[in-house]
This record gives sequence, C-alpha cells and structure tokens, in this order.
Amino acid sequence: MVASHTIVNEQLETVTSTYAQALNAALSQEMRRDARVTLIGEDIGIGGVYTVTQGLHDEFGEHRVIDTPISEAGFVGIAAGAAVAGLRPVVELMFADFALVAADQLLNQIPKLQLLSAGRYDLPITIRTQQGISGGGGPQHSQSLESLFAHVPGFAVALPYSAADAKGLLTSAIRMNEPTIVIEHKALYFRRGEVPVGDYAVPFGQAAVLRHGTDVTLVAYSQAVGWCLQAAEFLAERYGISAEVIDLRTIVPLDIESVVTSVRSTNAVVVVQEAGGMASIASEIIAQLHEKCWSDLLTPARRVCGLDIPVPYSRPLERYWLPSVQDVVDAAREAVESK
Amino acid sequence: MVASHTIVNEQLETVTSTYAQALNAALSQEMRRDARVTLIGEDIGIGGVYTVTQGLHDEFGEHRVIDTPISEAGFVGIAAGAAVAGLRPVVELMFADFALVAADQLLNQIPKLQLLSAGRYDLPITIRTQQGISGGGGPQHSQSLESLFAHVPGFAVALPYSAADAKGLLTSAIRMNEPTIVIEHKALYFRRGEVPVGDYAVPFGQAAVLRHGTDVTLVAYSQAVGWCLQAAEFLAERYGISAEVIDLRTIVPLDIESVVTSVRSTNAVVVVQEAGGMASIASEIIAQLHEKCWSDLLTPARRVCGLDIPVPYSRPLERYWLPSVQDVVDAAREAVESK
Amino acid sequence: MMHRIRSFESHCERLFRDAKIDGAMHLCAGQEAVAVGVCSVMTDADALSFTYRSHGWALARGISPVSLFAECMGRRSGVSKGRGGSKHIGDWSRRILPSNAIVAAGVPLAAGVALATKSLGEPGISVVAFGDGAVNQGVLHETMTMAALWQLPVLFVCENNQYAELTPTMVMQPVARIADRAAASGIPAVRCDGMDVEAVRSAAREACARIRADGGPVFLEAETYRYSGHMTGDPQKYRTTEEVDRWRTRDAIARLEDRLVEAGVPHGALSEVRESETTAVEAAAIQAALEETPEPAEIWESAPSWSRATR
Amino acid sequence: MMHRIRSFESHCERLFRDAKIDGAMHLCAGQEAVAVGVCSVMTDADALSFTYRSHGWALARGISPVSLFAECMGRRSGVSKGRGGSKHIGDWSRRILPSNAIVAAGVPLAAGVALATKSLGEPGISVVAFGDGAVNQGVLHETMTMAALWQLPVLFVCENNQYAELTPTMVMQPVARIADRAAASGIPAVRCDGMDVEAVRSAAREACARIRADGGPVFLEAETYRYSGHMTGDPQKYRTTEEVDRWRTRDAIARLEDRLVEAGVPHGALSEVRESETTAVEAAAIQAALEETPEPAEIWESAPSWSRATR
Ligand SMILES: Cc1ncc(C[n+]2csc(CCOP(=O)(O)OP(=O)(O)O)c2C)c(N)n1
Ligand SMILES: Cc1ncc(C[n+]2csc(CCOP(=O)(O)OP(=O)(O)O)c2C)c(N)n1
Ligand SMILES: [Mg+2]
Ligand SMILES: [Mg+2]
Repeated sequence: MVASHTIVNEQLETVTSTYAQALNAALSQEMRRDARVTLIGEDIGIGGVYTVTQGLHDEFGEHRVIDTPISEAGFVGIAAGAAVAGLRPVVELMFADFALVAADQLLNQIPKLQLLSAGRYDLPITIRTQQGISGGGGPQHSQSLESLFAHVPGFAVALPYSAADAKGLLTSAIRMNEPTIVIEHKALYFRRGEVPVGDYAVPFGQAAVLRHGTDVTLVAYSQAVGWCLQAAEFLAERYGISAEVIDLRTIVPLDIESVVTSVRSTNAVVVVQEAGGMASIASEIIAQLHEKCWSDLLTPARRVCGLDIPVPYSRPLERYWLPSVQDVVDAAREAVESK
Repeated sequence: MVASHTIVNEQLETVTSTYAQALNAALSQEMRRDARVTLIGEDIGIGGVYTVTQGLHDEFGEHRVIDTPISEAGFVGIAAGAAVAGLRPVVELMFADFALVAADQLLNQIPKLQLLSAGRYDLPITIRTQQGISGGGGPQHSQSLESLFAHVPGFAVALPYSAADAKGLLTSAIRMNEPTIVIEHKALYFRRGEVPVGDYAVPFGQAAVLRHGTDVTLVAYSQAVGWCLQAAEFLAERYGISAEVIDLRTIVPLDIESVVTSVRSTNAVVVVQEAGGMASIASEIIAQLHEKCWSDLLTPARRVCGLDIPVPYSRPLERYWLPSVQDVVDAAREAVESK
Repeated sequence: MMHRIRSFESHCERLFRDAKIDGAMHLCAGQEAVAVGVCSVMTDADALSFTYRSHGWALARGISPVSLFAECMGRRSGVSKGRGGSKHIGDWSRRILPSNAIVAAGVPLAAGVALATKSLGEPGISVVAFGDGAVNQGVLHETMTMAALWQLPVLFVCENNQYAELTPTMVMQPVARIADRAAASGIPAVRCDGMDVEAVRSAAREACARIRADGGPVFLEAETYRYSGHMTGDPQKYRTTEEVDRWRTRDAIARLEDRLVEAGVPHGALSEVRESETTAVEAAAIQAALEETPEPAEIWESAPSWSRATR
Repeated sequence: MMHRIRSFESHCERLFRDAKIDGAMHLCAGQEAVAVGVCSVMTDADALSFTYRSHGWALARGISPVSLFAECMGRRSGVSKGRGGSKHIGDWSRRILPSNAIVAAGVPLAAGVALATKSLGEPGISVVAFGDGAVNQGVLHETMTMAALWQLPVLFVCENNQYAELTPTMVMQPVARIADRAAASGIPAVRCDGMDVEAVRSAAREACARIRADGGPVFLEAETYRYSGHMTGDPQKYRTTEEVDRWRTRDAIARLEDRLVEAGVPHGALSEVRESETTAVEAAAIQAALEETPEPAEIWESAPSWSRATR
C-alpha cells in the first residue's frame, strides 16, 4: 500500500494512527463535545468487531453506547425516532450488507422523514457501516452498496479513504442536521496515516486532489483511491504517464466540478470503483462528464469496476472479481494512447 | 395517451385488453400449463389491489394462490425456498416501495442462492410488483426502484409498457429458471392495448423499436415510453423532427445494441426515465453510449428523469417532480438543434 | 370529538368523490373511540405516532380540521405543507410524528422518541397506534423486544378493526388473541372494547399510569371496526353489509350519547354538540379548499441543502 | 460423528492460523450434540438449513470432511465449488440449503422448502437451525407465524450457545426462556440439554414425529455452549476461562463415552473410534489442500446467462 497522500493542512498537529483509531477519535471527541451524541449498534459496547468503538462504553456508559439485539430494522428505526426527538444517534451497521435488512427504515423512512416534517425538526442521524472485500468474506459480507444510498435520495454519503478523512468526514457527519452515512472499508481499518489531533472536520462535497498530473485523471473513493495512487506511481515510473488522482471523499454531494476541472486539463479520465459498474456511481460520473466535458475529453472515459455478479469466496475468483491496480494502469494507458 | 405502437407479430390473433388483464392472462395460462406455478402475496386471493390476480383463487384454489400476512421479508424468503425445492413461485409485492421491507431476501439472498448452489438447482422465482406515480401516492407509494435491482446483480428485470409486453414478459419471466422481477406501473394497469391470445412469450433482452425516426433516438421503458411516443408525435407535427422511439422492455439484460444501432443513424439521443437520475439506469445507458457511440453522437446524450428528492404529495409538486412530455420534447429539440 | 372525526370522515368521502383529494384515503369511521379514548389521557409531553388511517388520531390530538383538510387537499397551509397528504399526517410541534404508509414502520420511530425522551431525562411517553395486520410485521416484534429490554416508555396500541386491508384479521393470526403475542417480549398486555370510548379511556389511563410509574412498555389491544372500506374505492367484497350493520349497533358515539342521556344530559345539548361539530367541519372543508397549493419551486424547501436542483 | 466434528474444528483452527482458510470461520466445538442428535432422526427426504457456524451440521448430515475442507479452502472440489466457503455450506443433492451468513435469513428459506414439499405432496420435513441471537430478528417471527398459519412441516432448532457474537444471550432476551417466545406464533416448543446427544436425539425424535403426524411446526431449544470464540480471532473478552471450563465438564462427547463405558463398551473400542475419526479428518485436510482452486474464468459458471462479462 502506498503512503497516504491526503493533503492535510500543514498547520495542524497530526498523529500517526489507523483508520479505525481515527474514527474512534472522531466519535469520542464528538461525544465529549455534545452529550446528545449516542452510539447504537451490535456489540459496540465491547469495542465493535473492528475496534472502532473501543473504550467508549467505559468512558460514556451504557446510555451513550447502546448495545442492541440483532434487529437492524428495529434499531435503525429507533435511532431515527430518537434523532427526531433530540438525540444525535450514530448507528453502527456491522456490515453494509446488513443495511439491506434495515432497508425500509434506511430508504423508505429516514429519507422521507424531513420532507414530511414540514421543516419542524432536524434529522441528525449518522449511519456508520463498512463494506467491500478484504479476503474471503463471501457474497453476503463483501458487497459495496453505496450506489443504493446515492440513488434513493436522502442521505449524504461519505466513503473515506485516508485515516484523516475518516476522522474528518465522520466528524462532519455527526455535526450535520440531515441524515448522513459514512461507509468505511474493512480493508482500510488497520492502515495508518497522519491524522490531525483535536477538532477536525472535513466538509462533505469537496473532493481532494491527492496527486497532480497532466495526462489522465483517475477518479475514485474509498479503497479504490489506493489502487489509483499505486497505478499513478506505476504509470509514472514505467510509462512516463502523469496521472492526476482525485479522491471524491463523498458521493452525495458529488463534487463533479473538481473532476471536470481536472479533465479539462488532462482530457482523459478513468473512473475506478470496487462496486459493480451497472447503474452505479461510476455510471453517474461518466454520464455527467459526457455532458460537462463534451469537448474536453479526447477519448472516452473508462471505468474500472467490480464485476456485476455476486462476490465468490475462493481466492482466485475473488481476486478476479476485484478490479486490480493493473486494470487501472491498463485503462489509463489505453486512454492516454488513444487521445 | 397515444395508441400503443407495440409491434405484435401480424399473424397472431389479438384481443383488446388492459395491461392488468394481460398480466392476469399470463398468470392463468402459466398456471394451467404448469402446476408448480404458485402465486404468493397479500390480498391476492380476492383479486389483488389492482385486479391482476382476479379469478385465479377460484380457478386454482388456496394452495396455488396463497394469501400471506403482512410479512414481506418472510414470504419473499419462503417463496425463494419453495423455488429451490421445486415450485415456481410468482410473488406479488403490492408496491415496489415494500420491496425495501424484504430487501435482505431480495438482494442478499435470492441473487446469491444460485452462486452458492454449485449448479445443483434452478431458482425459478418471479417477483411481480408495481411502481411509479399515478397521482397523490406520496413519498412511500410512488417510488421507482428498478435501478436497485439492476445494480445489485441477480435478477433479470422487466418493465413492460404495453399490455402485450405485460403478458409476454411475465410469461417469459415465469418460464425462466433464474430469478426475475417484473415491475409493472400503476398508471398503466387500466390502459388498453392489443394483446395476443394464447401462448405469448416476449424474450428478455430485446428492445422494441416502437416508432422509426431519423433525427433523434428516444430511449425509455415502462410508463416513460408513453411520454416518448407522445413527444415523438408532437416533435413531428410541430417541429418536423423525426424521432425514433425505443422501448427497452428489460433493463437486465439491457439491449444496448438496439440503442447503439439507432444512435448510429440518428446521432442524437434522449434517455427518459421516471426514476431520479442519480446512479440510475439512465446514467448507465449514457455511460455505455458514451463509449459505444463515441463518434456517432454529434451532441451529448440528454437525460430526462424524475428529481433526486422524495416524491411529494401535493399535485403541483408531484407534477413538477415528474418528467413531462414537454421535457422530452425540449431535450430532443435541443439535441437535434445542437448536432 | 368523536363527532368531529365522524363528520370529518364523511366529508372526506365526499371530497374524494369530487376529486378534491388525491391518492388513496383510509377512513376510520367506526374506530373513533380508540383515538379519542387514548388521546384523552395523554399529556402535552407525550409523543404520538399512527398510520395512514390518520384522521381520527390527528383530530383527537388537536390538529385542526382545516389544516388536516388542507393537507389532504395538498395545500401549502396543510399541516405538513401538502408534502404528505392524508397518509402522512404529523405535527412535531405537538410531538406527532408523520404517520406512516409502510405497515408497522412507524413503530420503531415512536420507540426511538421514547428512547430520546428517556435519555434526555424529559417527561413524557410515546404512544404508537398500528393495525392488527401490523402485528405480523417483524419490525414490530423487534421493537417490542427492545422496548422491553431497555424499559422504554411506550404504549403500543393495536387497533384491531377486524381486517387488514381485504383480509379478515383472524385468518392471519396464529393465536386467538393478538394481545397474547406481547408475552413473547415480556410486555404486559391488556385488551379493551374499542367501540366504547370510556372503556378505552380507562384502559389507556391505567396503561399510561403504569408506564409512567415503571418506565417500561405496555401493549393495549382495542377491538373495533371500520365502517368504510379499507380505502376510498374499496368494493368491500370481503364482507357483508349485515356484518357492518351488526357492528354499527355497538357504535361508540351512539353508546356514549345513550349513556349521557341516561346520566341526565338533555338531548338538546347532544344535538347541539353534533351540529356545531358538523358545521365547524363543513366550514373547515370550505376554507381549506380556498387555500393555495404550493408553487413548484417550493419543492426544494423540504429537501436537504445538497440536493441537486436538476434532472 | 461428534469426534469427527470436534476433530474437524480443531483442524480448522490450525488451518486458519496457517492461512490456508480465508475469511472468518465460526467453529462449533462444544455444540456437536445438537447437530448430531437432530440429524440422527432425519430421513433422506428431510431438508436442512443452518448458519455460518456450519461444520457440525454439514458433517452430521453426511457431507464428507474432504469436500468440506475443500470448500473452506476455496477449492473447485469443495461442496459448493469454492463459491461459498465456510459460511455458506450447502448441498442440495442432500437437501441441504446453502447456509446463511445473514442472521435468521435462512429461516424463511427453509420454511419455503417445507411449503414446496407440502404443495407437491412430497414426504419430508424441513429442519432449520439458528442461534439464540437470531430470535430477535423480525423475519424469524414472521416465518414462525406463517409456518403456524399454513401448518408447514418445519422443525425450528434454536441452538442457544449462550452468546450472540460478543454479547451474552440473556442480555438481549426479554423473557427468561427463548422457547417461550414460540407461543406468540402458537407453535409448540420444547427444550433440551444441548450438551447431551441422547437428550437432543430424543427431543428431536419426538418433535419430528409430531411434525410428521400433524403437519405443523415445532420449536426446539437446545441449551449448549461453544468452546471457541465467536469466530477465528475473537479475543473472547466477554467471558472467563473458568466459565468455559465449567461448561466443558458437561462435554457431550465425554458424557456419551462415560455412558457407553458404563453400558459395557470397552475403552479400546472408544479410542479406536476417536483415532479413526482423527486420522480420517487429518487425511481429508491433507487431501483437500492438494485439490485445485478454480480458474478465474470459471467465475461465470455460476452466474445467470445474461450476466455481462465485462467490467
Ligand atoms: C409493508 C407494507 N405492506 C403492505 C402494505 C399495504 N397495506 C396498506 S394498509 C394494509 C393493511 C394493514 O392492516 P392493519 O394493520 O390491520 O391496519 P388497518 O388498515 O386495518 O388500519 C396493507 C397490507 C403497506 N402499506 N406496507
Ligand atoms: C443480519 C445480521 N446482523 C448481524 C450479523 C453479524 N453477526 C454474525 S453472527 C452474529 C451473532 C449471532 O448469534 P447467534 O444467533 O446466537 O448465533 P451463534 O453465532 O451463537 O451461533 C452476528 C451479530 C449478521 N451476520 N447478520
Ligand atoms: Mg386492521
Ligand atoms: Mg448464539
């Protein structure tokens, strides 16, 4: 894994920590800052399966860190009701796959509750979950489902790649007065990066240019950003191709302007995502660039995505299912060469 | 509403019937043909809220037309298990919105069950549901959710527009050995059309050209096809613009080739869908055309979609939320004029 | 109040027929005693959630007929600014959650309000009404479990009106009495005659007192009946008019009036109430019809700030 | 058979440590008696569904150790051709549904098999195993309701192993006994000692006989214990080793052996069984490790015909 290129304000004091620790810091800071911030989820009292909530039960007690039965639909709904009535719940869905068990609350209820309030209440609920492949999860523990939350309107959706963004985006999410979902990646939890200490909020809707380049733009979010950074390194060293890497950080709102700006100068783009391509964020980005960069693109936008079939368990199959750094490199070369 | 232009084989004997009657005919014929075809759903014994299952309980009895409690997750799962074990269940989800209550079974279970079978069983389950706006349904009874079923791989997805296709696609769906979903439109149930009598199956994955044209291609499915036909009529009469209208009929598989063929000759395209545009089938179609029609498109593909916010109740707001025939006309003119 | 509801519902039927009201409307005539009885023991601190069969609860909890009519007609002055319509009535200034059109989905939302109330040390309980059909929805079971585990102040009110849409309730219940199912979550349950406002009131009073004292939830089943179809336009093929008439002999309004007369209230006073409610509802319907509908651009008002304002 | 499972599980731990097995693995050592006892009364016509904690049930139902190991190692010869791994073990040629990694989601699937069986007039019942944690999932409640309403031949087996992941079972149960919750669906329930294979066997025998005779469902709760962590890598901070040791004194294998010895079976015969199972499992692990993994292109084999073979 290449080093994190996240551009953190130089002035901020930072500490090296894992993505999981960065999330933990965001939670504990926000819980100290606002007594209404309340965690709800399965096995979070003991620290959570990925250690993100470690220590919080000890510090804040069982009324702020609420362990639930295995009843996702029920506790997501309870959290939403609590958000109407003055709490600021942060719900952990252990795997994004389990969001489907609570899909009615997540997609029929929460996104509609403010429309129906006639402006009489805020809805400061944050869903935290994690997704993606990290090896052998099988078809029900490996999915990337962000496109569902983007398609059905109602949530602001963040997918942090760097540890710093994990902290900063989760902090913003908790402070927002509308429903937010922070989709973490299970393969990133124990990756380290420089994370600002203290108060640190990264606004939703602002992509980050992690590497400047002139020949082709690589656009991604979440773990796919890592592939792009590796690909960019490789493209530069091996082929002398200069790739710009953009981490979208949030897909709702989608900072298409930053991508457009980049494509205006590179004239070529590859969109990379772990999820299958069909009717996805990658499709959306390309559809928007098709219009907004009509005369800037000198070659069609490419996409590098997961396959549009369920994720199999066996390693060689899983590896084939996943987009690879090589796929990104190939797509970028093709794009550059056909300009 | 313009007359149905569905091109039905001239040789077939047809009868004028509503979309609902056409669906009913498909169900009763398939139930007669194969004793394993079994209907499962809420209030279907008495005929269903939209009369699609009328008369079937009387003819086939309570073991073939099974009324369920209000337990969508449970009965979708039961139907899937029954499909493994030799039935051919056709499940009615009264509103597509309710699919979200059963999303775990629909998206985590059914699409993965064949992967996990190592080829040892077929999975002939058909989900029938209806969606969209027909006036005053509000945010929880008006959604168009086909993109979710397209994004998460596993279902073949049909959205018939004409009464004939309603019959033909449902018939095919019931005969297929993989999971299928037929998404009907509530505004179409009582629309009439010519429907072939007797055995009539329309294969999945074959778009229909409903109107030939030379200046611009209008692509749609489900109720949006009606808007395109109206727009084409209007474009011809008022502006002398010749629009080709393509009804995709199924979105999985997606017959992009038919669209490409058309765009190769018209050099301009408008994609129309009732659902919000974000990360949707419309995005996907444009992303694919961007690549496949790179040099054929003389102007960017346009899309005309619903808004990316929940559907409000009040008529003027609902009307504004919906794409209109005028929106299609405007987009087509813009496309043609900027070629 | 029961008059107000009854008269509101009959007006609604008329307005729907005249196409002044859109979508599907679910009327509650016959069930008035449940909403009125329960609401009569609620305090201002209490929260309420109900279903698409909303009018009775909304009126009983103090939403004015005119803002309710206006909502049903999609007017800007509607209680939810026309965003929700008849199925989605709420008013958080009265701690009423938007009513829900997904069967049972409002139940966890209401329990969540109770969780917040308890967490924040505020007074008040949550009352959530749902139908007999909702009892088969898993999320109700999940919520009851958590309400019991966490001892949330929730009154679960099951309005057993004998039908879930077009299906007789008991065809879909595996046990003889719905209230008995609450035992699976260790929640105390009571039943009452939902066609008798005083019976509902006293059962609800006792239940609420228990919740306020112990903190934990109580389940209340009220046996009642809807006189109208499931929704406007329902041909009601699943029942006979004789059955409806039989239930009408237990009519809550008539029974209350009989009792009041027995207790010495003059007939005249009763008909005065009835007439004044009818007149007021009529006036409200007329006024609501005069209100403005929202302008298309107002659609963005209730949307999150980041929503893109393009197709 | 219990030996086979125990020995399989300890092998798995080793293989996982050696990174021969991917993902998370959920071992069932301690719980063997439940799977073995229940499967011992099943006929070939019966269907079975269980969870990610799959190995015990799979072996007890006749899947061979080598094809199970091969599956866990992602080999082409695995029982699901390497597609599912340890969490997703199924073999429809034995009427075993793929085991489920979504808590409680396999329950309606199993009930669906029972519906088909009944509809098609075939013999056989459906047995579905799930954990104590699954009891709080709404879909279980929904399925039990339908199984009762439709009198489906389903044996619901709740393996109460005292923990749901990292949480003690009873912390999340609103009633003292899980089996009591079945009454809400009108399903007869029994409990048995899940650390005693004969107790499980006789309870299951009786339950199955009842299902076969009456057609309707029965709920069986087996009290048991898992000796390993929830999954490989679990540091088990939520319990003490003393607790584990206390349960080990009730070990099902030891108790059965004691009883057999008392009944006159020579010690030698028992250790022979034990050794032959251990050797066979060892051999199976070695053989499985030699099997081939699938080629990438084989990924399309299990996909629907219309799947697009592009990114
Ligand atoms: C999840 C879901 N499934 C189905 C429906 C359709 N539906 C609307 S009302 C209703 C019947 C509900 O019956 P009950 O709970 O008894 O309430 P009632 O209408 O009698 O007040 C049904 C099935 C729905 N709105 N939501
Ligand atoms: C819907 C869902 N929620 C959460 C999980 C994560 N999870 C996996 S196993 C488990 C505990 C299940 O406990 P129990 O039902 O008692 O079964 P056991 O593991 O003890 O056999 C949890 C919470 C899941 N797999 N699915
Ligand atoms: Mg009812
Ligand atoms: Mg357990």
